Amino acid sequence: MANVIAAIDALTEIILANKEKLTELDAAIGDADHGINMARGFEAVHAKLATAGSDDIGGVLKMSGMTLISTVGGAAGPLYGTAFIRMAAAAQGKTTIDTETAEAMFEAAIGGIKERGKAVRGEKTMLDALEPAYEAFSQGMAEGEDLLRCLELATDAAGKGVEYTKTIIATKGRASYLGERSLGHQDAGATSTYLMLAALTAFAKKYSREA
Amino acid sequence: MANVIAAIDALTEIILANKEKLTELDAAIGDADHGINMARGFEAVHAKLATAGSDDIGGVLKMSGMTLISTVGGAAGPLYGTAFIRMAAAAQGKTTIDTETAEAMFEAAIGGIKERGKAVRGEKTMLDALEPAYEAFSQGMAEGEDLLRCLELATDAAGKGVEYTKTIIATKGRASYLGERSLGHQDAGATSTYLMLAALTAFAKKYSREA
Amino acid sequence: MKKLINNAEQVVEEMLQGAVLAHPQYVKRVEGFNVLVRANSPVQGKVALVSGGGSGHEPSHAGYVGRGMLDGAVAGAVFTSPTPDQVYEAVKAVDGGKGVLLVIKNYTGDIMNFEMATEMAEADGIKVAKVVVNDDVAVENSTWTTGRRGIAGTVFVHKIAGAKAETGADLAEVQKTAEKVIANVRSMGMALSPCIVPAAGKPSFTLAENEAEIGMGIHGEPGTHRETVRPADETAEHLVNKILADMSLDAGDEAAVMINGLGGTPLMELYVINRKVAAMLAERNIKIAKTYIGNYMTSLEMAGFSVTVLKLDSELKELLFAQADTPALVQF
Amino acid sequence: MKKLINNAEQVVEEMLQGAVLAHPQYVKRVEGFNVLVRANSPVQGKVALVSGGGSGHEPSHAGYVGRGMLDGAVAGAVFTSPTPDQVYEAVKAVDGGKGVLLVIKNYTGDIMNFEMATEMAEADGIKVAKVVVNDDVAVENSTWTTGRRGIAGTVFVHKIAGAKAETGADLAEVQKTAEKVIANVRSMGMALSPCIVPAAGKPSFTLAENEAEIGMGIHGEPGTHRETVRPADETAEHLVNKILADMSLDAGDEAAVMINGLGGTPLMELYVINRKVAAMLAERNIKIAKTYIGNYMTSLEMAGFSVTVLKLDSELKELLFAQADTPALVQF
Ligand SMILES: Nc1ncnc2c1ncn2[C@@H]1O[C@H](COP(=O)(O)OP(=O)(O)O)[C@@H](O)[C@H]1O
Ligand SMILES: Nc1ncnc2c1ncn2[C@@H]1O[C@H](COP(=O)(O)OP(=O)(O)O)[C@@H](O)[C@H]1O
Ligand SMILES: [Mg+2]
Ligand SMILES: [Mg+2]
Ligand SMILES: [Mg+2]
Ligand SMILES: [Mg+2]
Repeated sequence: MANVIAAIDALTEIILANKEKLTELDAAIGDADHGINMARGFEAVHAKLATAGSDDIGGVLKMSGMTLISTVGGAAGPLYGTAFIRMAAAAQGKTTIDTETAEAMFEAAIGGIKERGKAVRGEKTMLDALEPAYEAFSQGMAEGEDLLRCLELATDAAGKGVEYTKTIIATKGRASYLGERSLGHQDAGATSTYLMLAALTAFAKKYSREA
Repeated sequence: MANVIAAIDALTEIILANKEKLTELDAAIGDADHGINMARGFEAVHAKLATAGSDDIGGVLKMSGMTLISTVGGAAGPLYGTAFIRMAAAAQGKTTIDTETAEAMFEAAIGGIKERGKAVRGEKTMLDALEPAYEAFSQGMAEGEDLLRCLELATDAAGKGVEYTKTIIATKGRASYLGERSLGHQDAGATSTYLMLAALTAFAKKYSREA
Repeated sequence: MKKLINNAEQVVEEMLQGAVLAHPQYVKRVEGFNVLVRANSPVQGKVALVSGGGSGHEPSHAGYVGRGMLDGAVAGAVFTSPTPDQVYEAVKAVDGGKGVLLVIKNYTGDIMNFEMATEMAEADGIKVAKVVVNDDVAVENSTWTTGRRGIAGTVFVHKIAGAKAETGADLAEVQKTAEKVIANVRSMGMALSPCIVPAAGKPSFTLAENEAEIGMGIHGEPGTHRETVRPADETAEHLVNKILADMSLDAGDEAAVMINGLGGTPLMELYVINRKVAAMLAERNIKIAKTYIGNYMTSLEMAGFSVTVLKLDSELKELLFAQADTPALVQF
Repeated sequence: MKKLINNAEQVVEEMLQGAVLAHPQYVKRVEGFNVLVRANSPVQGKVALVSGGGSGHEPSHAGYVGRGMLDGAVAGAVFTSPTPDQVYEAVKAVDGGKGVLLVIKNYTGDIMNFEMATEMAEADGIKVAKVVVNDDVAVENSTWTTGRRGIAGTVFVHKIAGAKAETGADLAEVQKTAEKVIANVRSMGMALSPCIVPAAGKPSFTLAENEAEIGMGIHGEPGTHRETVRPADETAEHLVNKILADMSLDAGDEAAVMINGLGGTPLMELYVINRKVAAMLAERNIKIAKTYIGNYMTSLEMAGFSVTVLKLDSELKELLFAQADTPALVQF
């Protein structure tokens, strides 16, 4: 359990470290709050988990999701919050996360985000990082890679997805109002997704070394 | 008659040429409108005299004063307007202005300004240019100087008065709210008074050469 | 960043405290939440209206809480949609048994958060309906975007649907009236200067000394294009033409107009703009039944304005002219 | 200079046209003059109130023309006292036979121009009385100045003397009430940024990125001193302390408060300021009967605010709470 909490703390850390960067990305084609919102949310999650730890992975994820929903606001709050709650459901009753569980959680998260946000890949949103990441993860699994390697593949794919968002016009979220003017800019939400995957991968690497 | 109108046009010219400078002086310790106000007023006077010339010096001056009162606004409008109207009374019925008439006009103008503005010399106002100018004019007269020379003396004295305003604290007008902070700054109204005297002197000089 | 604040993190909290202290006759706080509701909430026997959104648009939305307009307003972080739990608290606090209409501006975040709140309230058995305001014609209507943004036209929705609710109409009727306003209201804005989100500490964009951003939203997000600042009349003309091109307002029709300041623009300039807007409508023989001019839906300290035109029929006109008594809009 | 205007020379004229177009139910123009009077002027059987001053303080003063407040407002050039002939026209247009009270802010220019107008009107047999508002405590009261400036407290004079006039009181009584307001009202302001007189085209002073000007007037004229921008609470504290030191407001007394924006400051920040102001009065056990918060007496696009405190007795309170129906202040 401590590990899930530590993993989420790793997310908090990377979000706080990139608060300004995410806000700047959002300023260019949005409303300059993505980093601020995410930081507020993860600080709240961190505080919550510090005082009221839950007894299973599902519980921790659900509590985190609920906290994100009630503290982040904007578009990212419901989307990431829903993702966490869906991941909680997928991890229900688990005490460790194996590759299969991770894949199921990944899939659940994407499903939640798509349902809430009514977006598909290619609209310059977090999905442009998350979906390729998921696909790379699945393919890695199919090729028999371990969880850490699958996560590395996912993170790489998310990073490419972030780059890809620069090349497309936004058709969902606030940047969509800009039309052509959104070209050349990197999506803030895709970036935060990438950063969290990277942090998770780094955490898994460190953890697997320690274990 | 044409000469009085031409003289007033000379005032208009110098005010318009110094519109920005007077406004800047007023910006430092006032409200940044003296040049704008005076320019608006003298443009109106010019237009008025161009269409409705009067038949004596008094009439021209009175019309000018009334126009200044109804177009300048602020502190300078009533003060200069009153000065012109008082000068009109002093020049009533005259067709040329000799030194005695000029002195009477000068005195009347100062009386009007003091009555309206309830200020005395030394309060960092137009009076700090006008009163020394009047005294120099009178002294020149007492010493037997001609009108042009008296005007030259008056203008010199007004110039010194302008310099003097830099050394004193304002106790009347908008600059008085600044207290000590008004020190070192030159009074806008004293400056416009000096400029008009200078223009009048230049006009008299040109006129006396032409005559 | 020069602001009259104490702390960027606390600015919404302190603003809400200051608002309750300023307007105790109108509003009270829902303890523990960033929600202001009418001092006498819940009002029984009347559909309640709840609106909200990110902060920074003051007096929107708490300024419109009072008789004849809203029952509750939810304040998110600056320019950030409020969270579902906050909206849910507002709904619970104002429901007088006839249900609650949510007035939402068309932003992804607002819609998702208000929808989640709706799910929560409905689970409690509260009747909830919603309308989505999308009056901004700056953004071309196309299948490529999430639709148009909601901006100052929202205030007309508050006013008219609020008046309808006071008549005792039921939830479906109030919703229908709100939708009629939305169908008939169009806006467009522009900015001369950006604004600074307190927590960000710097402007979200910069404009050169002679540049204007046309088609601005109200969150400091960029507009449709930039241009050299033009005379007020030309600017007004551009906006009004875009607005009129998008609505069927014919000679003889009646309209309400709002000249909305974005926060940093003096009323003097709004009057200069109104002169041209009124002239353009008069030319087209469109009667202006009522003009609202001032800061209604702002964007912090941004200099700029928006124009809103609402086409009136007899129902909308009567409700627009109905009494209102709120901190920011009082009408006999 | 970035402004929504067409032409610096025409800005007052165009503003007045825009105002009449926006508020035909409230005001009409005295043809050929920069004077707006009530749409139903002259109102018979009632003392009339006329105020005015330089333009650039909108909604002052034309925004307060209407039932319960002013009868006429005279607009000078930007920040420049109006000329006597303009004031005279206003007086003639509003006199309903019971005389006219002139509400003048304490500036040399205003006083001289209004006095000359008084002489003109009296020559016509119109009864004219005047009061001079001097609420700004920033400028130390001393024999060395022309006295204190009149700033936002003027709006309380309009409101209360206007309400008194509606009761049918005679000219001397209305004047006496106005003087009571003046005796009991104190204000002080500060600015975060300067403003630009359109015809001047550049700011009348400049402030560094971290500087504030304390004790600002409302004409872009410098204040009493400069300092590094402080947190809102400290700034509010400084102003309120100066105000309270100058009035005898004791525990148990009642007061009205105005948190006035200078034109470029968002309402959000005014609420943050109000939070502190209200707390300071509460600490001293002074009851706030009513708070006005918003842009009442502005200085073009200047960022900053002023605080006004008015000590109430039962007469002033009743008149403050009386109805008003004007473009900028409506009160049930
Ligand atoms: N409909 C959507 N589906 C998925 N992701 C979205 C959607 N709309 C916006 N996003 C993501 O949310 C990010 C913006 O988040 P944030 O700035 O916190 O919210 P807001 O846009 O409300 O200010 C975008 O960069 C984008 O990645
Ligand atoms: N009481 C007074 N008596 C004489 N001159 C005065 C008085 N008050 C102000 N002035 C003069 O008027 C000038 C300011 O004029 P102006 O800027 O046009 O008016 P305002 O101060 O109303 O903006 C000052 O520089 C000063 O010379
Ligand atoms: Mg954002
Ligand atoms: Mg001046
Ligand atoms: Mg946002
Ligand atoms: Mg002036």
